[in-house]
Amino acid sequence: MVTLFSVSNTLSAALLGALAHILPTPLNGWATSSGVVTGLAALIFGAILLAASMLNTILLIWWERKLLGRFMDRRGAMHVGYAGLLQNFADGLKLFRKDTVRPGQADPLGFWLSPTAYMVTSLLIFGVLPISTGWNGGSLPLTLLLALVIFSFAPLFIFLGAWASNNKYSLIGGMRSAAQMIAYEVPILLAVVAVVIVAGSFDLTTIVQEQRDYWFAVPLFLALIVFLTGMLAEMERIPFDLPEAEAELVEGWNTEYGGMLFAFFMLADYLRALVGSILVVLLFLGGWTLPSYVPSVLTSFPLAGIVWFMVKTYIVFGIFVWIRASLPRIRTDQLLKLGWMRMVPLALLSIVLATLVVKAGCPPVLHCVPPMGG
Amino acid sequence: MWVNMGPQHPMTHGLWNLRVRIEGEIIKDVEPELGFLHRGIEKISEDRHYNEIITLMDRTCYVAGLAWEHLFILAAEQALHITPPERSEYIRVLASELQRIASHMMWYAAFVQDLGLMSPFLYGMRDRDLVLDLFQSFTGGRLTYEYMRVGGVRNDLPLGFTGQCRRVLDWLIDRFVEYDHLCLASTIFHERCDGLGVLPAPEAVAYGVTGPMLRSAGSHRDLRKDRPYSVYDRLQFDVATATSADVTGRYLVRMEEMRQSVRISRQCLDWLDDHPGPVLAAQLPRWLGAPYAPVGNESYLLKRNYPTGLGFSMIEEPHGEAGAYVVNDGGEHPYRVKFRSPVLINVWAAKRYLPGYRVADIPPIMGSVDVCVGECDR
Amino acid sequence: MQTNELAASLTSRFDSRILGVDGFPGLLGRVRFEPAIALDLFRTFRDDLGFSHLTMVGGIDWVDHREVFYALWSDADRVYVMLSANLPAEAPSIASAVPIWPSANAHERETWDLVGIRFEGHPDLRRIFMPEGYAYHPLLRSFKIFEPEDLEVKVRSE
Amino acid sequence: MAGTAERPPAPPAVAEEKPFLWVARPLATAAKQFVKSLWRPSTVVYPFERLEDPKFRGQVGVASGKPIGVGEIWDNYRGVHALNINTCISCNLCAFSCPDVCIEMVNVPGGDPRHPKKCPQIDYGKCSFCGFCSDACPEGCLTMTTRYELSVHKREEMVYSPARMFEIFKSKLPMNPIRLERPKNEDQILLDPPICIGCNACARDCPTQCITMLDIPKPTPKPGEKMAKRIWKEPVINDSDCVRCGTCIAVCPKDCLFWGTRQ
Repeated sequence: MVTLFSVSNTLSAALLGALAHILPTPLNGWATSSGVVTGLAALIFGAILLAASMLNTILLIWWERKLLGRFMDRRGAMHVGYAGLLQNFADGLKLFRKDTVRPGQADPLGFWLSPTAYMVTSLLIFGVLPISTGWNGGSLPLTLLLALVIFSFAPLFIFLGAWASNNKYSLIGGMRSAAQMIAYEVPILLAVVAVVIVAGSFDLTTIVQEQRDYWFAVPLFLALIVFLTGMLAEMERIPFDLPEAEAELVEGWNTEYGGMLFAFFMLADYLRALVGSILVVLLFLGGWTLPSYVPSVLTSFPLAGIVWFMVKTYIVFGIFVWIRASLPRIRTDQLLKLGWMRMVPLALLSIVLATLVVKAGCPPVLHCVPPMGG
Repeated sequence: MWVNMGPQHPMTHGLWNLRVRIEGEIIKDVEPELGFLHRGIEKISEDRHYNEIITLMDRTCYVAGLAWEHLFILAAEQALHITPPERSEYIRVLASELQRIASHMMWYAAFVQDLGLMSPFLYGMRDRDLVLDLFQSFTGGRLTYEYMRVGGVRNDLPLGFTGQCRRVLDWLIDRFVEYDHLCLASTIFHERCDGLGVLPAPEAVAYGVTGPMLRSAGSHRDLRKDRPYSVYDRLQFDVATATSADVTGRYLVRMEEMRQSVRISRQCLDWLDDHPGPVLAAQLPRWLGAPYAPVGNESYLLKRNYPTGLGFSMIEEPHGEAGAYVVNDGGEHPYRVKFRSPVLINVWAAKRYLPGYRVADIPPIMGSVDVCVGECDR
Repeated sequence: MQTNELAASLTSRFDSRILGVDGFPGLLGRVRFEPAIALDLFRTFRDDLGFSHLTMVGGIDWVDHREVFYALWSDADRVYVMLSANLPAEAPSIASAVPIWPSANAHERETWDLVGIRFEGHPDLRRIFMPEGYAYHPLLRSFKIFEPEDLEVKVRSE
Repeated sequence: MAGTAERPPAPPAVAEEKPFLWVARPLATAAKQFVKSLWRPSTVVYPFERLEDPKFRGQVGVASGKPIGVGEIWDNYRGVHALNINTCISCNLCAFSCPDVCIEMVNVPGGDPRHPKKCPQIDYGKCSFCGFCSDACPEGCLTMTTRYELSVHKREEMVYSPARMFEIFKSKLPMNPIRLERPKNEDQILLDPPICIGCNACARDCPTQCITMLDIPKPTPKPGEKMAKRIWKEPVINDSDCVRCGTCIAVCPKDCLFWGTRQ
């Protein structure tokens, strides 16, 4: 079975083997020793993860631009590359060439640290997200919790950057970001608890495998709604993009950031959007598995799991885009009200449902989405 | 904490500055600062022929150029004692009402953008283009029309215009339903807009607020009904009002006004179909004539005694009640032209209707005022 | 209400300090008054005659004197009336209408800024369009519009 | 105009759309638009397609789904001017009528040395595209075309010389089809005979050559009276050819020509 680690191990061994031909005698034996091979494999593993996640993020931006364009009766990016696929690379190149300006009164440490930390924590989550069978960083018993914990670091760094940039708009945006976290974290965790109760595990791989009989989206529909809404707030997308509400706060907490620093924030935002979509797919939509009644041609080609996983992810993200295209932004106090007075009760209700599902089993009627098997 | 919202700020829709004193997110005090777009239109008008001022009127309010042309023409004709032909009056009313639709669509687009809703922005701009195409078909311009002249309008409507205009109006009526679906049928829209920026009618009158802002407070004041100019007394329409005096009320009033404008436009089109005729008055002072010719030398004016006069006109412009006061001292240029900008007064009342709300409420409230800085600063 | 009725009721109250009530097509009339009675006249118009809305305030520079005019709107009669007073060319000033109509605030600031007429009792009489500290009142006849060439010279010399 | 009638009765209250299932309606509307524009978004991909392209011509948008009413009305656009140098009579009316003073009359080849041919040169940095100049042109040689792309690198390039506008004329762009009916004004150019010295300046500079100098009888001086030094000729203006440009008034050294109505 091809796994991400076996791929990087093979690559590492091949590289070091080629290197051993060139190197003098004492060194070539060392180069092919298993420790070195494993070490390099880990590095390659990280590089592949990094490249894949970045590539996906940029693709996600393109996907959003195209979808949003059609929702708005226009075309979206279309000139650089085929159908504008390379537009975001061009944008990135432009931002890369720009000078990064720090306001004179801004605090240097916080100002530089915040985008870096924001980016790094967002990337970190990919280390624990399983993409397909075998294609994950490591199997920890608590990957779900770990992912969520890293995920919720972000407001901290947002507030740090907002505070450090010494701008009134940034400050208000940062404050809002902190306030917003209180609204959505609790319902998200409660909704996740429902999933965990049904799956019986905090391990994402296990959760996906537990969905072989039915996707959790079917019995835990309420939890899915709560989780989607919470994720929207977590990703700071319209209708919950209060921290950077551009109508009143210019650009919110990243008003003072320009050039590559802004690109960091932007990329990290979309990384988080990607993670959010992936989490929805993993927790509720059966991950990389497909219903068993689809023809096996569709599931038996190499890397089929990854392909279907990505398709699902992009569709889920499309739903986020759809919501962005049709709903206005709400206010902080209304978000808090929504979080505590609507979403928390709904999440609690879904926990009750989850226990019922565990106790009585999912009603056979809802077994409408049988898994692919294997 | 004082926050400058402007002059370069997504909320302002133009060059002006709203200074806001906030405590937490609550607004305590506001202070509008204007003048960033002051071009001295009243001063330039003193050095221009009456017809040449029309080119300035398009730039006074760049989203409602024809309405401002109409305003100035009415005052200038009164000051110069000129009566325009009937057909031109109908064309002017048609143009003003189409302009009202275009202006309100521009407002709609900007307003939903302030709420964070992006696709209706593009829908609004897209559909406004249809109206601009109509304008282009009879004025030749898409934004600066230079269409009306003292004593009539520049040219008659082109062939086939009325049919095309009717088709556009039919299409627009359907779009208004779509707009309502995107806003009024959304719970979030009501959460954002209900009860915001309340300005009850008595205070609105005291602060001089006019137009949709006043009518959203239940007032029935509409100069087209109360003091009909041009041919409005011959057209059937209703005054759109609401009772809530808040942002939602202003939204409702503007949407209904667009529907009423479509109704008025249709009546004008019917009349224009049946009544061909001249569109420019036959008897005009030489320097106002159709072939726009220079005066030659100054002594010419000394040899002719032109009547002096005062002209005062008020019209119901898309943003409110606009006024013009023209002092004609017998020269070829007006001695003094004074414009009343509705937006200036509506914005000034922000001191009354903004405090007490949140920072996040500023864009919807100021968006519902429909600020056009061009006419505000002049 | 007709123009002559207005003239009669005003003259009975203010005698000769009303300098005349002219007819004005489309309006109730044009009332010329002495600036000294401004505040009383405004109050009369708002409270007794029902002119609830101050529509327009502006000034005209007639070189030898200046004129300030007000346009009022009566919601009950649905008619406009115009008030006008002549002020001296040197240091023209008149009582502010802000206590009667709050909407006069912006109008009077604009008139002060552009025509240089001072409104006594205005809460915050600053310039509104021109920058603070600007030396001219642009709508005066003595103020000439710069030719573009002049402006270029000016910019270069700075 | 004072309103005396009773205020109209209150119109029916504005029908308010109620939310249905929180946000279901806006989501559905956006989805509808999405499906519609999947086939063909309303965008005109500007530098590659243009509204004036033949493929959009006659396609009056509403029915075709393109929300643009382009087509035959496009010709009415007021864009860059086209100048037919051959028919220009150097009457100066365009420069006089320009509210922004952006038209300057410059010499072009083709005139005689004493009476050079002048044609308008337009500074598009100042032009407001009001169309007064083409309205004023008596020969219809200065017209506005549908060309609208004006961006240049240097400010000097904004100035369009007559030759450049002649190029635009020769490119046969669609031109503004709505022509003004040009009624003759009742005002004419009149002469104050006692002041005239018969200098021929008006006849020489008249762009339409409608002024002829006719001999007038030389009066016999009374004894003791000094004879006025003058040429005993007087201009006579052929009114049907006159374009009322006022050039004769401007060049008259004695200001003996003026505007007026012949009783």
